[in-house]
Amino acid sequence: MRAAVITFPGSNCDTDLQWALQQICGIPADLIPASQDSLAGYDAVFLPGGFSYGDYLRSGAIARFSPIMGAVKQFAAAGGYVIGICNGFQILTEAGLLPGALQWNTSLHFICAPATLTVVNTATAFSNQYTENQAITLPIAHGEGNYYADPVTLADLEAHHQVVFRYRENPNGSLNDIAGITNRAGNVLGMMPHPERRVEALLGGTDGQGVFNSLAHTVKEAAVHVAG
Amino acid sequence: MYKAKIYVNYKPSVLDPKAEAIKTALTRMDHQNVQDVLYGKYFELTLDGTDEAAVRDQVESICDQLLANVNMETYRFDLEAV
Amino acid sequence: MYKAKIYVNYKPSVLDPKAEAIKTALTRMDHQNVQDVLYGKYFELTLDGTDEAAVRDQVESICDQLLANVNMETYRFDLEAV
Amino acid sequence: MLQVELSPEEIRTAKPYRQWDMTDAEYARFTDLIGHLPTFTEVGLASGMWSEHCAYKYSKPVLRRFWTKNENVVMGPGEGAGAIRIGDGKVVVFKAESHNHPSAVEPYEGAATGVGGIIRDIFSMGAKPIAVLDSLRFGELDNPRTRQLLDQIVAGIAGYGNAIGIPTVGGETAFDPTYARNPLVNAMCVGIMDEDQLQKGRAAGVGNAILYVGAKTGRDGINGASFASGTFSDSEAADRSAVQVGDPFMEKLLVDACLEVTNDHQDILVGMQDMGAAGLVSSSVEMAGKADSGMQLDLDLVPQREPGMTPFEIMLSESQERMLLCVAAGHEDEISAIFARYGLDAVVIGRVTASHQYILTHHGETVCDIPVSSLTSDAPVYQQESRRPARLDSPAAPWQPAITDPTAAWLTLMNQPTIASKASLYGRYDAQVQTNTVVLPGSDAAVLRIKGTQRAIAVTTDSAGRFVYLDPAIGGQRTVAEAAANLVASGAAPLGITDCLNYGDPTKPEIFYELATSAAGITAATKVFNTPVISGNVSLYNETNGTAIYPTPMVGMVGVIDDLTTITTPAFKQPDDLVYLVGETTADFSGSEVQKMLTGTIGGTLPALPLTAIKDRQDHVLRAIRTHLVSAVHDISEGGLLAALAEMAFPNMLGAALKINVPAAWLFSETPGRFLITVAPAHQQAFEAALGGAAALLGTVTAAPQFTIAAADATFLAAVPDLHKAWEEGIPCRLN
Ligand SMILES: Nc1ncnc2c1ncn2[C@@H]1O[C@H](COP(=O)(O)OP(=O)(O)O)[C@@H](O)[C@H]1O
Ligand SMILES: [Mg+2]
Repeated sequence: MRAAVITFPGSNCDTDLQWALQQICGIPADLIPASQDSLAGYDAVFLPGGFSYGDYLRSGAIARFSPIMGAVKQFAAAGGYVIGICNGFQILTEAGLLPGALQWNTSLHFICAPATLTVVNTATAFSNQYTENQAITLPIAHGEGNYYADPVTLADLEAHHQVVFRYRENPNGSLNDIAGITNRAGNVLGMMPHPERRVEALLGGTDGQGVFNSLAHTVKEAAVHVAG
Repeated sequence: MYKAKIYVNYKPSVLDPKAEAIKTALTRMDHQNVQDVLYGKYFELTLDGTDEAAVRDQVESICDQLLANVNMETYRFDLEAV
Repeated sequence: MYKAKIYVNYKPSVLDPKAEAIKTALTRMDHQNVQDVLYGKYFELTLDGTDEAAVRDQVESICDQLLANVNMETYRFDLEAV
Repeated sequence: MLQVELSPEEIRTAKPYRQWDMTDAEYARFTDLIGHLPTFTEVGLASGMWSEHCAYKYSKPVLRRFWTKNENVVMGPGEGAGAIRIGDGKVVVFKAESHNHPSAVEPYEGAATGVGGIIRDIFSMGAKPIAVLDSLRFGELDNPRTRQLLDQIVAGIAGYGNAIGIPTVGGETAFDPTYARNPLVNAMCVGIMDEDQLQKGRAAGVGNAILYVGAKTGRDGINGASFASGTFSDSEAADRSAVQVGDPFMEKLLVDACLEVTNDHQDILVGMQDMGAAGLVSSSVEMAGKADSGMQLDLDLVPQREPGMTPFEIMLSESQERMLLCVAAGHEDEISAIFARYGLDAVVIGRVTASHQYILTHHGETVCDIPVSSLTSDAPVYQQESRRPARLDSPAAPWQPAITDPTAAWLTLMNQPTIASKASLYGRYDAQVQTNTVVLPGSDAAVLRIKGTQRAIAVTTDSAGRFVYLDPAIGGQRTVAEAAANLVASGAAPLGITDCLNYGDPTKPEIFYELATSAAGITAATKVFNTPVISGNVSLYNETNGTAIYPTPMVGMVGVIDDLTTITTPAFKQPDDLVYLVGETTADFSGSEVQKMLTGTIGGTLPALPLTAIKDRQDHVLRAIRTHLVSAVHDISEGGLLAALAEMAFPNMLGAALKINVPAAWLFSETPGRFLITVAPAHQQAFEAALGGAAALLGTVTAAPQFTIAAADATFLAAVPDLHKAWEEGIPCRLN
C-alpha cells in the first residue's frame, strides 16, 4: 500500500501523519502539495489536521477549492480510500464528500485532551482491526469539532451504520456523540480525533495504529482478490 | 462597479454556541431585557462589472460555494451599483 | 420592543488576515473582478423596552463592552421598533 | 499625528522626539554622531533604535555581567536566539520574550503576536521550532478585568500556537495583586537544528541583496519599541496605536519557506533576521552593523498595505510576520521562487554597500544618510544609579502559620489559584502537534523527544517574584535553582537558560538595584548549575501609576535526557513504593503561598541559599534516575511538601501513609532544594546508597486514595479525591 498525505497551506499534522504511517506502521507515504492535481499511483489519500488557509472563514471552507481536491473527488468516486483527520474531516464535509458540518465546540474553546471512543462499526475499511465496541483512547485537538447534521441526514447516517467512532464522554457537543463517520459507500472516513498521535508507547499508547493497519489490511486483501 | 452586502447566519434549527454565550454574558451583565441574539457574518464585496444580473448570479454562486455552508447556514444579500 | 442590527468591523488600518484569505481564495476561484473584501460580524439583538433613547444607549454600551473590541474594531447599528 | 514632517531646524526647536521618549541630551548626542541636524526620519529611527527595547541602554551594564559561555554554547546572547549542543551534532535553540504592555492593552492580539514574535527569533536562526512555553502573571481573580485578561491572553496564545502547529508544552501561571494592572506575558520558543546549519543575522558582501519577505507593512504598531519602553498611567490608557493583529497562517508559510531556504540554500543565504521591535529599521541596521557593512534601501520597494506611508512609518511599523534576508547577488530570483511556492512575496528592497552609511531613499529623495553605528553600537548606555530599597532593611518579623485544622488548611491551599491545576488553561493549547511531546503540561517540566535520536530535551519556565521582592539576590538564585530542579526531576541534565527580566522603571535607583542585584543572583546560580545564559529579553517600565510590579525575572531552562527510558514524572506509580524526602525542611515561610493565603500578603527575610549543596543533591537525584532506581520524582516548590505530595497522588488516584518528624505547620514551608521521590521496595538499598544518606524515608504509597500524614504535633487525614476537587476547581470556579 502507498499513501498520499496532502499538504494544504496551513496543514500542520501532515508530517506527523507521514511519520506515523511510514516510520511506525511501515506504510510508504508521500507528502503531496495541494497545488498538484493528480493522485495517480496511490491506494489511499489522507487529509491531515491543521488550519488550512488559516481556517479563517470556516474550517476547511477555502481548502476545498485547492487544485488537489478535484483529484480527491475523482479518487473517491472511483472507490479510492480517503481519510480526513480533524481539519481533513472539516474539509471533506465542506467539499461534500461527507455529510454534515463541524461547528464550534459548545465550550467555545479549543480542546486538547485524550478522548475515549467506542469503535461502533468494525465492518469498515478503516476499523476492521478493532473489535466491536472496543474502547480506544485518541487525542483530540480542535476548536470546531462539534458534529452537526440535520435530523434527516443524521437518521440516514445511523440507518446505514456510517458512524464508526463515538465519544464515550462527549467533549464538544457533537450530535449522537459522533467522532467519526464514513460516506455511504464506505470508502471515505472523516474523524476528529488524531490516530496519528497515538501510535507509539513512548507518546502514551498505540490505539491509533488500528486505523492505519485496518486500511493496510483492506488494501492488501483487495490486491489478493484482484490477483486471485 | 457593484457593492454586495452579504449576511450569513445559522439556520434557525441550528443551535449557535456563540450566540448562546453572548446571551448568557448579557444576562450576567444585567442586560436581562435582551430577548434574542443572532450572531452572523457580514461581508462587503466590491465587484467590477456592468451587468447587474450577471453580478447578482456571481454573488450568489460565491455565497453558495464559499461564504456560506449551506448545510447549516443561510444567506441573503443586497446589491447596489457604486 | 426594539431590534438592533449591529455591524462590527476592523478599523481600516488594522490588517485583516481573514478578509485577505477570502480575497485570495476568490481570485483563485476565477472571481478576479472582486476588488475588495470586507469581513465583519453582524448581530441582531431583540430588546425589551419602550424608551428608544435608553435602548440606544444600552446597545451602545453592549457594543463597547462586549460585541466590539474597541482597540481595533469599529461598529455601527440601526435601531428599529418592532 | 505624526504626519506633519518637521524640517531639521524645526525639530531642533520643537523637540518632537520628546514624545518618543528621547531626551534632549540623546538628541544632541545623535546630532554629534551623524554630523548634521537630523531629519524627521533620522531622529525617528534613533528614537526607536535607542529605546530600551532595542538598545538595552539601561540594562546593558547588567546583562554584560551574565555568565554566557561554556563548552556547549554555540551561540550566546546577541543573535535572534542562543544555541547550545545536545549531542548527535544537534543544537537546541531557544529564547524568551515579553509582551506585557501589548497584552495589557489588547490581551488576545498582544499575547498572540508575542508568540509569533518569539517563534520568528527561533527560525531566523535556521532552527525548526518544536515547542512554546508561556509564563503568565496576573492579579487576583476576584477582579473582572483580570478574569478577562486571563481568558483572552490564554486564547491568544492558543490561537497563534495551535494554528501555526507548534505545541505549547509548558509554562507557569501565578496570581498576585502586584500584577493587577500590569500582567506579565512571557513566551519562550525552543527549536532544534544541526549545528552546521546555524544562521546569523548578517548583511555582508558588497552588492548582496536585501530581501523583504512576508506580510505587507501597514501603520500598525508604529514605534511600538518606545511604546513598550514607556510606563502606563490612566491618562495613557487610551493609547491604542500599538495594537497589531497576528496572522499565524502567514507565519506558518514563513517558517516552512525560511527553513527550506536555510536547509537547502546555505551557499547563497548570507543572513536572515526577523522584523521585531522597531521593525524594518532594527532588522536591517542590525544586520549591517553585525557585518560592519553599509546599506542602502529604497523604501518605494517595501511592500505596503496602505497608501501614503511616510518613511518614518514604513521603517518603524511593527507589522507582524515579516523577515529580512541577505542573499548573494545574482541569486535573488532563486530565493524568490522558493517563497513564491509558498505563496509569499520576496522583494529586493536594497543592497549591501561598501561605505558604513545607512541610506534610505523615498520617492527619489534621500531621507536618511547616517552612519550605521549611530543606530547600533553608538547607542547610549547608561550606568544607572542604584539604591537598596528601604523595605529590605526593615523586613517583617519572622512569621509561622498557626495551623489549627491541618486537613482543612491543606484543602484551602490546593484551591489557591497559584497552586491549583492549570489544566483549564493549558488544555486550550495543542500540546501534542509534531508528535514529540512525551511529558505533557502538568508535570515539573515538559519533555520532547528528538526524532531520529535516543535523546529528549526537557524544558521549563520559572519565576519567583515574591522571593525576588523580599531579597533580590537570593530570589534570583532561587529562580535558577528551581528551574534546574524541575529539569532534574524529569530526568534531564540542565544545559542553559534564557531569561525575561520584568521590572519597573530602571531610572529609579531602587528598581535598578532590584534589577542588578537579582541578575547577580542569577549569575551566581548559573555558574553553580553550569547553565549559562544564552539569550534573553528585558521588559522594564512594568508600572502602573508609579508603582512597580514585584521584580520578576523569568528563567527558561532547557536540559537534555540522553536515554529515553530515563524520563521521569511526578506521578505515584504503584502501591507499596517507598516515599522519600530529599533535603532538610526548615521553617521557610517568607514569601510562601501559605503566608499569602493566611495573611493576604508576603514579608520577611530569606535565608542564604546553599547553592553548592543543592547542586550536589540534584546530581545525586539525577544519578539515581539514570540508574533506574526511582519510580517518581517531584521537586517541592510553591505550596511546599503538601502541595507536591497531592500532585503526585492525583494522576493515578493513589494515596500514601507517611510519618515526618517536623511540626505540621512546616509541611507548608517552602524550603528550597527538596525533592519527593518514590522507589520500588526492591531498589531501597541501592537508592539509599546512591543518595548517600540524604534521603529520608517517610512511608509508602497506598492503593487507597487517602493520605495519612503524621507530623510531630498533628496528623493530616485527607481523601485524595477531595484534594483533587479543590485543586481542579481552583481556577474554573473563580472564572464563572
Ligand atoms: N500558562 C501555562 N501554559 C502551559 N503550561 C502551564 C501553564 N501554567 C502552568 N502550566 C503547567 O502546569 C504545571 C505546573 O506548573 P508549576 O506549578 O509552575 O510547576 P513547577 O512548580 O513544577 O514549576 C507545569 O507542567 C506547567 O508547565
Ligand atoms: Mg516543579
